[in-house]
Amino acid sequence: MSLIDNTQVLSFTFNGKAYQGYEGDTLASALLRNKVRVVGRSFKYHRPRGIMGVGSEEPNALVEIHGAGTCEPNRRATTIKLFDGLNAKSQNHMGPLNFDVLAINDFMHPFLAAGFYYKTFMWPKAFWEKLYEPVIRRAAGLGTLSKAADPDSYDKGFLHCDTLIIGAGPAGLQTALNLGLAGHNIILADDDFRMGGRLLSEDYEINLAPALNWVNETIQTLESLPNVRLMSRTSIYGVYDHGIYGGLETTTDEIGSSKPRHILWRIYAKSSILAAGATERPIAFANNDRPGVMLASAVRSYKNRFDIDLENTALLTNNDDGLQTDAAHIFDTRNGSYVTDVGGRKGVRSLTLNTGEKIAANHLAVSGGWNPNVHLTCHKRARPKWDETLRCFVPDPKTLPSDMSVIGAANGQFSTHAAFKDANDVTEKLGAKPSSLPQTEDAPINVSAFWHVKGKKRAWVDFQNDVTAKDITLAHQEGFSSVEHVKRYTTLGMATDQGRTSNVVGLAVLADTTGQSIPETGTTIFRPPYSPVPIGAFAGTHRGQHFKPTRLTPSHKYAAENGATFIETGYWKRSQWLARSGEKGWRDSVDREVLMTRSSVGICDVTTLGKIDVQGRDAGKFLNKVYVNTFSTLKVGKCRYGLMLREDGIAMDDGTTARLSETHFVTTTTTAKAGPVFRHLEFVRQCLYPDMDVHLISTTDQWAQFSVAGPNARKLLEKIVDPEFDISNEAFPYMACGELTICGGARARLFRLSFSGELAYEISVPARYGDALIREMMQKGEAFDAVLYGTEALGVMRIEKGHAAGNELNGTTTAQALGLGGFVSKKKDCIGKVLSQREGLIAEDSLQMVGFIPVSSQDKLTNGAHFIPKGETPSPETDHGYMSSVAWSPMLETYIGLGFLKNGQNRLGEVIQASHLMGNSHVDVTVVSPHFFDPKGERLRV
Amino acid sequence: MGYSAFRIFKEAVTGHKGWKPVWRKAEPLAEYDIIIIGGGGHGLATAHYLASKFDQKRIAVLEKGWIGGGNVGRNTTIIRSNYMLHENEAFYEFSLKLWEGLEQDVNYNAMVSQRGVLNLYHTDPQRDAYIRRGNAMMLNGADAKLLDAEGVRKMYPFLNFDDARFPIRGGLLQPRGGTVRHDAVAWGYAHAADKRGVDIIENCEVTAFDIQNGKCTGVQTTRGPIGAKKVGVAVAGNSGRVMAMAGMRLPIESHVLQAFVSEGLKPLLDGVITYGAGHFYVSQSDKGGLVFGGDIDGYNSYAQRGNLPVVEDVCEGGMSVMPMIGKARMLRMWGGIMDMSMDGSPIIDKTHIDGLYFNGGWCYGGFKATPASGYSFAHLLATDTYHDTAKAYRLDRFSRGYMIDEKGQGAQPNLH
Amino acid sequence: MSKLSPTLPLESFSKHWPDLTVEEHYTGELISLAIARDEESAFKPAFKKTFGKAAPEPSQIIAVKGGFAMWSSPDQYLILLEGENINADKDIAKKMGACAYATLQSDGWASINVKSDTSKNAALYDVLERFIPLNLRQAPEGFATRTSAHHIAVIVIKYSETEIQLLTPRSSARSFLDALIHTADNVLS
Amino acid sequence: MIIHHPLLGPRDASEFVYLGDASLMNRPNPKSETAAEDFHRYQYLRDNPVGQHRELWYHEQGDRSWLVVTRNTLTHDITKVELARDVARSQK
Repeated sequence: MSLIDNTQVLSFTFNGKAYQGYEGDTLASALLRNKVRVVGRSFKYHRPRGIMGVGSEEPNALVEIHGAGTCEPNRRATTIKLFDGLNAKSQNHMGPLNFDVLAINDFMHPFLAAGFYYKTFMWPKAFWEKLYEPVIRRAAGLGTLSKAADPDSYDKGFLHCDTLIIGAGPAGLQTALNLGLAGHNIILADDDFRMGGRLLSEDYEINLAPALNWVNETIQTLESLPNVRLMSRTSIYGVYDHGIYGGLETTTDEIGSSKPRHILWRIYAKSSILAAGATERPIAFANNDRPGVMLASAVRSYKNRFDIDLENTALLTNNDDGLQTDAAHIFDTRNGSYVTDVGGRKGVRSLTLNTGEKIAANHLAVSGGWNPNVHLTCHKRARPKWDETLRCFVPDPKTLPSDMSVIGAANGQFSTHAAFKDANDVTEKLGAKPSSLPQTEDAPINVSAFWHVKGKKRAWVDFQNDVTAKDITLAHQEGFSSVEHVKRYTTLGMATDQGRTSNVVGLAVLADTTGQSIPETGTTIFRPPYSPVPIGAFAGTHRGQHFKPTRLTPSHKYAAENGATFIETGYWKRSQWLARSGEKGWRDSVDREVLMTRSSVGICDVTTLGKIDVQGRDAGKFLNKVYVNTFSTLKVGKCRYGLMLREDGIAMDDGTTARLSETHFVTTTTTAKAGPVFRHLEFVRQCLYPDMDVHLISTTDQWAQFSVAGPNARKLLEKIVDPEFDISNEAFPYMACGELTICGGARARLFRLSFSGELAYEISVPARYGDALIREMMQKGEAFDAVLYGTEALGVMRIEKGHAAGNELNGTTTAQALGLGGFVSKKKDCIGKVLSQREGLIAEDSLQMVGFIPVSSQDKLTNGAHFIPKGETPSPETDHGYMSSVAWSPMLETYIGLGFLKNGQNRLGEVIQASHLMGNSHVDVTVVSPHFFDPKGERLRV
Repeated sequence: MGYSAFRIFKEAVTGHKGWKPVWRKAEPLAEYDIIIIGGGGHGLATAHYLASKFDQKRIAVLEKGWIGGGNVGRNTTIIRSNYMLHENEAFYEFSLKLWEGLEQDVNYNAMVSQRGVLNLYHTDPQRDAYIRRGNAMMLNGADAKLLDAEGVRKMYPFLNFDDARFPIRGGLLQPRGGTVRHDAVAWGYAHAADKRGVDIIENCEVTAFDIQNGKCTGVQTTRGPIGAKKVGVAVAGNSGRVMAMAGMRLPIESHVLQAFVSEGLKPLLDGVITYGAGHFYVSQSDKGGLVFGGDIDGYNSYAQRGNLPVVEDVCEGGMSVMPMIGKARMLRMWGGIMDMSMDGSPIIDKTHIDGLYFNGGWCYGGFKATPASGYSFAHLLATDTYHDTAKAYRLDRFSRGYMIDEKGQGAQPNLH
Repeated sequence: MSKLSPTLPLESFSKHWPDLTVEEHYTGELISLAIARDEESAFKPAFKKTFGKAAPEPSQIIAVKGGFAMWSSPDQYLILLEGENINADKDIAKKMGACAYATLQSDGWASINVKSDTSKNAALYDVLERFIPLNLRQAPEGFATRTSAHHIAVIVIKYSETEIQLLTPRSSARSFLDALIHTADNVLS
Repeated sequence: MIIHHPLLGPRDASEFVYLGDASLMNRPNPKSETAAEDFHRYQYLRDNPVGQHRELWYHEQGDRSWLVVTRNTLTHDITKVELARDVARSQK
């Protein structure tokens, strides 16, 4: 009945040695086929370890897959589907696998008992970090993660279904058949690359024929149904709120293939059926971790599914299920016969029995009973309950998520007949008609409570983390009696297998020690993921340049053609400066852009500012609520600066608002706050003032907007704006706005606004014309030596003018601190007004924005320096504030800065020290008005 | 008998028969001088310092489950004092100093490991904010270094410098920052407090406060009434629920923060790295697991579990800054309840009820605060005055307008 | 006629696979139309008169006079008009009168059509299920809604079983398209 | 999580932005004599219940509705979703 295709030979290497396996093999089965016994080393004692299981429960056989210049560590050999060219290596050893230097730890074990490190390494004080810890760290860990970037790609996807069936064993397949034929939309997922579950590994019959026939027929039927999606090699790793399931599909184990290696599915299911089967558990006895000691079910899988005969096998079982295993010797604990010790370091050679007799054997199949795979029932904090007859935890219907059913072995229904019956029952529960019950075996397990052979030697409970029964006893002796404490103190169940084979045995040993029953002792919480998930799969394509979206401005292409260096502003890329040939550094470019703008005309793309269309009869009233100043009185055709507070009285954002008609305002936000401000405005509109007639539409991407600034700004625009529109100073004064046409009829809006302090306008056109307009303006501007300037020059000019920007609107500053207290209307309420009056926000010594100029013109200012009064030692008590913006002013030929100083507006003229302690720089600065350049604002009104 | 290398040797050769419980399983008495509600890191530290530094007697710690089962048992183990505002920086620096002597103080190896905390920056404004912050750290006697991109590359050459959406431009490094074996902090404080006679009472849930005429005289518990002269509450994520029993509403919301650990890996990452362009921070434990986290899920929750969008967000950040971690597998994800305050900073204060004291609002920064929180709370409980480094953590700061808002996000806990 | 020539956000991109085409599609003009408060009774007949039909229901797009109309948010619709008319918002506002407010949106969005070239639509949904978080396979024809994909906003319109239109903000349209093409390549090639 | 939008049906919570307790809709009267204390309570103090919680979510990647969602903070079960605008109007 084997599922091996021995006509298809697959070559692979393990630790550099070449082997052959067959299509249908896992790496584990191929290694066993080649009689490789030692495949890894344990975590702490570095004991030689072989293959113990057959699936994701495997605690020992962890290997690295190598390829494409990198490697994937910690892969269970049992879940790697063999492929031609697989290059696998063992891990966690110093020197060759068979001669691991760190195996010394095994001989040192009396000194390395649970928690030993908490009790020592404390003296001398410095030695922990300098000596002890580095040694421990070097030895720690399992596989090696390459430092090379992961070459593989990962996709994500979204699936929707009526019912997700988890596990394609007899219960899952039968349910899928039932629901599929009834027309339900279903997904059947299984982490194996073959569907069928235990039916692939046992020699059962269904309807008097080999079970495999039924499996194949069922899968064929399911494949023919359009409403059924079969997903093999898909691990359902987590259960989340409201019917969301995480699934990890593996497409290949090969590294560096061109297709995504995994697809991370987010599955939305109206209901789910857990048919995840059960996992066999070992029994703890001396040296039970030796290579060749295996789970009995795994021994049967390797024989039946993979066609491997493990020579000279003995069986230790405490239940009937184990008795299905072919064995030369059978030790049934229920008959008082069991194994007490294992001989052979790198592979079983002999077994010592409780009678004292010693027999020769090469393999020992162990069955300590079965644990239903209830993990996924617990991800939403349900707790399973102990079943005293089955001696395992089963799902507790009382705490189970209401949209989840559990069937088959996962539900403690271990026989194939019981699985089918569960499947048909759940089908009826979901309102569909079940098909007839297939005839098959219905044998009870008859498990006995035999967990642990007591003795002086170490008996392993958690194989991977090297937790022995004695460690658990010691933990209890030291007061760690809560199961959570035991887990944390001994690391039981915290290895990569998450205690799949060890949790219940560990609990049983603890229960034995405390004299409590297992249910009184408790169970630890199962948390996602059910099986480990590559971090790369969770990230998907969002890495490197694609980590976050990129937003481009309408002038991006033109700027790129003209030497722009771009800077990240949120998701936007903006021109930072545009270098011309001969310029030695960025400062040259920025200084030139400022000087050219201030002397003639400069153009800057300001599309990134948030733009919001505010329309409605109550639009003005609405804006009165959200801004500290009044907008209802703004005349049509005019703009006004506005400051917005949060309800806690702190400045949130600022911008200008233009009134295009009685019912139509256009308001702008800062680039950074466009999203949050829109959300806030919608909150005010929908939640606070739902009866106002006002509508909000974001139009940030709709309009390409350019600032045109400098003494020749109007002259340039006169060449752009169609002649029927008068934009003279008289007809279109400072703070005017209007709709007009440009370049022979193109629709545009013009706002006479200035951030630079120059005669300036902002012109906006539908974004389709953005690229054409910047080219047209730059061409027309040649007559004036017009310059395209970037965010640096923009920043210099706004600092020269003392305008607050993002650095000042940092979420902790009030209108008063920003020097904008005068804007706050006394006549009306607005968001934030009441709380802005709290004593801490209006105290005399609170921080206020002022300007700073170095006393010595050679001195450079540092943004982030703190202000310390002259002659004082820098300390928290002498800290009087901080610098928030600095720039070299090419106009004033000095560094200038904006910053916040305690009671700053009353300290103009004072010399204070700006201390950048990390840079060991302390610069004397004079406190000045923040309006460095053209303080009376004469240039912008001409 | 204390813990030492000699003791381990002796026990090893005699079969480990002499080890005694790390702390006694105490039975509650009818009355104590001081009761601490909450057997987490902060509560146990408070008890330890009350007994060892403030000479207090008759102290009990009441824990509804098992000690160290809250946030001290589920965090990303980072310690640091890299804050911008003096009200915080002074306190966290005090805490870091206490960490530096912790093991000798409590005779328990919590593996305080100062391998450096590096916050990456990616833009000029971020750099400027870090300069302001680093300077504030130094004003408070802490250590801070500003690195440029080359400086970062020297420390961690495997970070993504060349193909990044937000290129690394440098970082703010605190060499004294690092990690601590988190569970051992609870056990170490319990061990030390127990030795000084503090009763640590597990499985003892407080069900009500006894409040008469504006004075708190004790508590009702699942193990009977217990009287007390003073009651201190240090229950982190459960602050709202517990203080509601005293009729108080707090400037706190409880949120879920997820954390993650990978399978064990050979040493890869020495210190702690925080990504500045996404929500991701990471360190590697002594066992080899990458311990990492990101942002809170963002909604009120007591469920101790989170959802997928944040998991993906964190891993996207991780892959962007450390593109090799794609092949590391996430082993376990879990969620803790964060007591998110309205300005992102904690509260250690008396309440309007005489004899009732409150410690909470730790947001996701409670672990590194454990020693200073315990010390300051002990100071307040013992002397009724504020410890110097915690005097700003007052309940009335919101009504008076003295918020301590590091991020400038205002009264919205999920943004802090 | 203005001498400014318009540019499409994605420069008329198109790419073909066997049985799937992804291409930038010129949509004409997009107009947001909002109902003035307490003006529903005037809005309904005005809408009917202007567009020939009653306004669509949530999650719905319908063919109307001159193009399509979809529900976009409470009391708000998005009108997709065929042909270029830069003043379409003003024209509609005039027709609708005081009961509605119109805003020009055409330039804010890039439009991408994803369609099967034959009636076989397997490739279409195999790609989109790795891209759009909604259940498009089972959505009815005329389904339209706004969501996000790859961290970018998108309006999804299912015109028919074989044709889906994606509208995404202009500034990030290139990132959006890159992600879509990457996904399609992963699935189809 | 999935939020059943009253107009659009089930939508992934990642399309939404969370604000907090629905009491934020009840902005106090700024003209009241107790306005300072009223606003302090409104802005800063929370019930923060274990169990049923009425809270505000904004459908940012959707129709931009603010919703009042009644959700259990211990189990995350959602029992009611309303348009905040309708709730606000009915409270007036």
